[in-house]
Amino acid sequence: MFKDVNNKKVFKMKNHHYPDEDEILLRPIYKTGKGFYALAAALSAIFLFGIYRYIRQLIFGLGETGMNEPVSWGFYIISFVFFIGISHAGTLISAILRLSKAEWRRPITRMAEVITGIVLLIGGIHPIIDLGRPDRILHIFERGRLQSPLLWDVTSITAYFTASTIYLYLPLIPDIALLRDRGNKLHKLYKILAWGYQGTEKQKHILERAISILMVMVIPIAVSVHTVISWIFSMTLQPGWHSTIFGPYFVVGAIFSGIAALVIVMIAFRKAYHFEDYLKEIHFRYLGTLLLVMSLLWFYFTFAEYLTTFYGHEPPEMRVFLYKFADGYAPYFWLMVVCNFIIPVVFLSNKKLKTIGGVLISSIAVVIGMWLERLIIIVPSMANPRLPYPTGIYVPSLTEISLFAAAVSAFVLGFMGFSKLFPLISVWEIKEGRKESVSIVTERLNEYLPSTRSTEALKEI
Amino acid sequence: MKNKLLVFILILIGAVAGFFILSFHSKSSADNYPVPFSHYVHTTVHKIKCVNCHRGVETRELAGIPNIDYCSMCHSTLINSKSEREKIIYQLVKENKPIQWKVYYQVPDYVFFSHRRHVKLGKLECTDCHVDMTKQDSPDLKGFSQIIMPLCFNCHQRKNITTDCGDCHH
Amino acid sequence: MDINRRDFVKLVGGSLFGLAIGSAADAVLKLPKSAEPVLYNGPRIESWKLTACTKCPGGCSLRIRLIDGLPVQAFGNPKSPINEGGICPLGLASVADLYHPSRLTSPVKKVNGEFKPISYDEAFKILSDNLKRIISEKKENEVFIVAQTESKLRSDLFKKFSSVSNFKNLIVDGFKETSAYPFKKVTGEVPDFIDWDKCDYLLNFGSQMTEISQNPLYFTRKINEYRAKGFRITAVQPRLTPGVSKLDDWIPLQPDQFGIFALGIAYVLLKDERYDKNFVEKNFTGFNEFKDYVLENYIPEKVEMLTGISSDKILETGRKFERASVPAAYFDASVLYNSNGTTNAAAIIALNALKSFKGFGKIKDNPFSSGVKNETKQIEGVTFASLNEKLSGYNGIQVLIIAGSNFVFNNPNAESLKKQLGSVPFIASFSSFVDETSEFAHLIIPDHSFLERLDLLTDESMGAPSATVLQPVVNKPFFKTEDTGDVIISLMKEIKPDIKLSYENYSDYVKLWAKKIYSGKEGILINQNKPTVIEQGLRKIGWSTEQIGSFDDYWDSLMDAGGWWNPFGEKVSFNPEIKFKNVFNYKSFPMISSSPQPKNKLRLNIFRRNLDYKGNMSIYQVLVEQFGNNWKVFYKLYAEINPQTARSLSLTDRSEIILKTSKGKFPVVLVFNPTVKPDSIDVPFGLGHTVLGDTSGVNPLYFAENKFDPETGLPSFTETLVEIQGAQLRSGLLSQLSISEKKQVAEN
Amino acid sequence: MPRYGMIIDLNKCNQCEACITACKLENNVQIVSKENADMGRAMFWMNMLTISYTRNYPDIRSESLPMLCMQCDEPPCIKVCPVRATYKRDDGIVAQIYPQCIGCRYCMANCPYTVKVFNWFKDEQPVENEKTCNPDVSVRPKGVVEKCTFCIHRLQKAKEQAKAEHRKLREEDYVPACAEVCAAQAIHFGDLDDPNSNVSKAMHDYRKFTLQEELGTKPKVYYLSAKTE
Repeated sequence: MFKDVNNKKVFKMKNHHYPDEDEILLRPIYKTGKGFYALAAALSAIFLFGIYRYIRQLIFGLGETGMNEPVSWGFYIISFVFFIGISHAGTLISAILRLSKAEWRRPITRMAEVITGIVLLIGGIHPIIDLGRPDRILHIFERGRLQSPLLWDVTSITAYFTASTIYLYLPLIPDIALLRDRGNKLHKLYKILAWGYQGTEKQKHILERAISILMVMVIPIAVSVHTVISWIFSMTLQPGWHSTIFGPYFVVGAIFSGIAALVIVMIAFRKAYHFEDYLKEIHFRYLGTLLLVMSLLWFYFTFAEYLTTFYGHEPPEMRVFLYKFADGYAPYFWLMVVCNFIIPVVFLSNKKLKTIGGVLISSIAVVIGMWLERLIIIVPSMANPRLPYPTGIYVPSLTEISLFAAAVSAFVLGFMGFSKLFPLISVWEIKEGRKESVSIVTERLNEYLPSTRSTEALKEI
Repeated sequence: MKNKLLVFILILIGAVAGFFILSFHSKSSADNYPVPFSHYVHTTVHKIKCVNCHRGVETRELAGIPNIDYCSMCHSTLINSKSEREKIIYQLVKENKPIQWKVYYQVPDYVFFSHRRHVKLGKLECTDCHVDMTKQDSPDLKGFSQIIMPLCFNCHQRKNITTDCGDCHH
Repeated sequence: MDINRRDFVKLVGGSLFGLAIGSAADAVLKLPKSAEPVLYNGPRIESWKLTACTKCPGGCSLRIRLIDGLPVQAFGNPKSPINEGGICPLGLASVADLYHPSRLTSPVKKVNGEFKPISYDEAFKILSDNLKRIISEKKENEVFIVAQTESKLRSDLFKKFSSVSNFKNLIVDGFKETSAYPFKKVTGEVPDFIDWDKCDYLLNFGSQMTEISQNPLYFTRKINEYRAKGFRITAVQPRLTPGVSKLDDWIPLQPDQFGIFALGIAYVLLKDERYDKNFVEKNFTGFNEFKDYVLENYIPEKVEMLTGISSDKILETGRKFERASVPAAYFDASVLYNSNGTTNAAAIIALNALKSFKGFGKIKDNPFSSGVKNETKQIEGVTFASLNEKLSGYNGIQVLIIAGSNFVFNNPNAESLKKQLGSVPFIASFSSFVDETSEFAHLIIPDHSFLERLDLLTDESMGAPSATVLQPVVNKPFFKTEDTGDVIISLMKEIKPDIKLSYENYSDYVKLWAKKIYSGKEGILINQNKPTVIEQGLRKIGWSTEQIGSFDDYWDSLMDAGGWWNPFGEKVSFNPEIKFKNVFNYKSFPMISSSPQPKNKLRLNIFRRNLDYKGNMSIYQVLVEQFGNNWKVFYKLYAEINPQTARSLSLTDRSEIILKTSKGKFPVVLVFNPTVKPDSIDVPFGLGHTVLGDTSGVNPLYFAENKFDPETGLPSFTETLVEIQGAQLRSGLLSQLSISEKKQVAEN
Repeated sequence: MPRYGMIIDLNKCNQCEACITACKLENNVQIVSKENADMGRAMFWMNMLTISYTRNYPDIRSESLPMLCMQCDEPPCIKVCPVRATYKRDDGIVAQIYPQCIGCRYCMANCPYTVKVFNWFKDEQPVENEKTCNPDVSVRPKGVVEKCTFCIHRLQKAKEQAKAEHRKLREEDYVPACAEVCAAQAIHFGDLDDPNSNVSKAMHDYRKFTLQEELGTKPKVYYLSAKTE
């Protein structure tokens, strides 16, 4: 009765499953509360408003935005860099954690990978939103010019999207199989997606091998993506952009904001779907430590970047430098420093403050701070051209703000949609962990801990 | 299986029908022409050269379309009093009413195209770009050839003429 | 075969799909969408016509580019000796005159406060009836005519008209006429040009020669040449304008102190006894009194105290002036826009007199100098002062005729002027646009745009008489407008039927002038190359290289050439002879008591931008946009301030502030310009039209104090004190900056 | 193949801004609305850049440079264009192909001279300017980048005219609008490779400089400094 997949009668008997020890992870798929619909409606409204503004922009031109001369890049490019940065949460963190065999990763990886998938899609669309003539987008393929960093970008983001989607999908297969087997109204979908996975040893072996190949592959791709994005800026002659440090600086920033976004998502769903038993405080403590490390690393890079600029004291560079430090963008700059450095360090280096709440506060601060960092990198350099023109002004318009809001709500909506189709925490990995990890870890520890034999040997001597 | 075949046949029939219905429909749009001008009568029957009316062909960028004052040079009297078509132009000439010609062969404004360069200096025939207008008996063109970039490009490449974008676009 | 619902849908869908494909294929194979009706698909035939520009006194020759007979662009005529192919922004934009949407397309009459189009005959009848009535009532003195025209022929016609019909109140509001006023007043004669070939030192008082002057484009080139030769120019003016920026000597001085400075220089000349004694003693009386007066009152230290220019600088400039063999102290109308403009100008003329006007020249046989001179002598000299007086008086003006002048816009007193204009029983205007002044007209007979009419623009500032042909470039006028010249001639005939005129219309009148050139058989058409030195020599001894046929042939070739000039004619040095006596007797030399500037206020220095002395360029959108392009402030009034001053007031660059004068407040965008005088704030003139063209910005002149030159009635542009709202000037700041006040404090 | 270049003599230039107006009218550059101009979207292919020397008042002098596309020999803008909408021609002119441009504005970001402009809105000229449009030049659609092309349409016409008259292109045949209208005759234009051209002759001047030489863009627009000492 339970396991016969082809028996249609079983499906009509909803919610008559065998009780699972991880039932709570699957509950969101079967039960939807009123709050969910309310939130989804609100977010859809924001999203649709964004779409409306974009259609206006298509009709009337980019003049609908607040961009001008010389600030010809604004919110869209900021959002682009920001979202692509967040996308590093997933793949990179989960890949690194997997690679380093950190057992506490098990409830985290899935969410991280989902973030990557959704955010990469949103971020990748932003350059197209930013185009003056999106109808001519195919010119890039027809008459593309490989020297242009923008084209490298298209290539690397596409590669990254492909890799990360597969990387999300592969560990999802056993869970989909589980869902298929439990029976659901979307049975057909699960059947297709599960690819006939039955959990045999052979299948397991192939899956694990594929995952381990991908997780190694995905790391250089992820690093390259953000390096290439930084190159969009550092390949130009703009003061403040033309810097060799930009590649690693952007990658560090991306991981930084990625972790922060991951923490926020984890805490939000922990609260909403009652995952307290799976996402324990220890996870957040570990992630908090990681965040602290990245914060210090970010500060190091920022310090190095601006100190060299200051010492070099080139007039065009100094104009931008002063604009950030003391002039128009000083409030944003110092807010960024507070958000990205002071708050995380205060909250995460103190044991008392390093609670879930503390980690959440610092994560939110970091996400805001990293957005500000993108703003501070892009706008002041554009506003202060090399030649002594008057400083440009940039005030985002409603279109840009609503499209940013639409992007954020698309992200949340995407996540919510995902949570209604697939478990947000990898069920099979948890099960596997429960089953095997204690023994694996013991074994592993035994492997590298010095054996007691040595003391015995000493005695013998 | 049967249904699929039927659908396929219906698609075919629909396509053919659509083509003809619309082509007949657009043919009737020729009636909306201000003047049922016949290139055939002018060029083949009366042996008027292209350049006689399109006077800019060898000297200017635009070939130019003559208007009523130019038509009046011949049509101020009825040449063939039986022709219904001629009466229309005769009437227009009498009223001195400018003709709203429709322009088929146009290049966009971002293209620099000069007739003199192509016809006089490049020694091209009119028919190389335009269809053989001497056989067109009505304003509705048979076998209209669109002026698109590949048309220019192929010829330029074949004849080893500049294909630099900035030489034609601005 | 049974067909269920699903199949039916499939079938219908399939056939529709087929239809769509079929029609799409049809669309591809058929005629393009771009086959659109074109009424007149012009062959885009390009042609060029020569005409002249009337936008400033220069009278540059233009080449108008016509596409299918319609003017599209304007370029300079490279053959013209005036502009040699150059053209200014105003000239470039002026083609738009013809197509301007707010241009008047027919004569209009004011009915219930709104303009209603009427026929020309009706309009002419209203105008002539009004004038006839005035004449019959013997109220000729209550008719005022204000004519602004850059054409000497036209202004002479106006003079003729006013003398014929006894309307003696004629104000010719032209740059050249205004510039000449002090000379006429003081010496009775006006020099024609600066003798660039001889002159070796030019002390330029306030004239922005390359920007706003009699012939800006010619002067631009000439000054470049002059500087290249190594001769010196000292510019005395409040702003470091682009033309001045390259000169090695600039004396920043407000225009109201020009006279004091000029007499300070005169002091140096008199003290060093390096003036032309023979000339001075032979030609006039009262020199000794003058000498005593100057030597007593204008000691450099005292001048320094009054003007803030260090005595060393005064001495240095004075020495330069006296050592130069042919110096000239130059000024033009710009100087007169001041409450003591005429007296300042008189002082500058006196300075020239000390060196016997060596730097100036006169053309001996200028065919354009005679004209209607004798008839009009009696009416010359009527200035805005009389109009102001009359308008504010009780028995006001009966009829006001305005031709082209927009004096309301150029007037700080606009509010009351508007009220007074409202009470004038009949105002007729010949303006092409409804501007701030013709807004009050009861009748407007719009003039042709300059591309539709015929005229000769004469100029002497090159040192050679020249006439540039202004001729219609379009076949016929676009609208029901009427050449003002024709209207005036018809008016003359109408109100004085017994008068004998040798011309029927304006083109006959222009031909009359052209006949003078023809009969003189001198000079060349500008179509030809510049005369060589040999040719010039040959001409001087009586050889002629040109064959001139009948007058009609000559006229045709003049039209083709675009102008005429006579570089062979004899130039004489300017010598006003006995009329000289007024120079030093002039009683109201600039008063020594120049009041110090209050410490807490800045001086509002309203300046005219490039080539726009009328402030009418806001007709052209392209120029309005360009107005603040230098500072990237668009469609708004900007105010330039010295960064030092601004920082002391804690103001930031490009912030919007409010300026407060005694008349009210107006918003400006502050821009930092280190070349601005630290105690002043410079505001451009030209924006803020309320009815003409683009209406953005503010006219700062409306907020200027009501200060007028008592002689000419011209408003002061630089004598308003201004506060920046919300910003307190730190006391003692300006005394740090202004030497004059420092000195005063020391003396106290 | 010629290599076109320009020299602007700042000692002669008196900033009458006729070149700016001429450029604007010759190339049908859009006149944007007040609101857009206020936002800094005014479009100028030619511009004025004011530089003040920091000396004390009143010895201070200022200099305004007419700024146009420098037509670099090593243009930074073409390196970053993803679609070859901007490229350097054989005759040295950096052309911009409007129908090809996708409007990413990367070239604007990489132009160290800030001389490229973008069509933020579709073209809406005032009536009088519509009537005086130059028929030789296209009106750019919204969403593309545009810039000075040394009036390349004049070159196209001049070349054709020369060919029709069976002669070589003369120097005076092809002059951009800004150089043509300059009343001070401060702008020289011509073939830099031809030693007899006006431009080459004017090049032998110790006052010659280019903007931002240190960037290695090798501009073909040179200036002659106004500072004579």
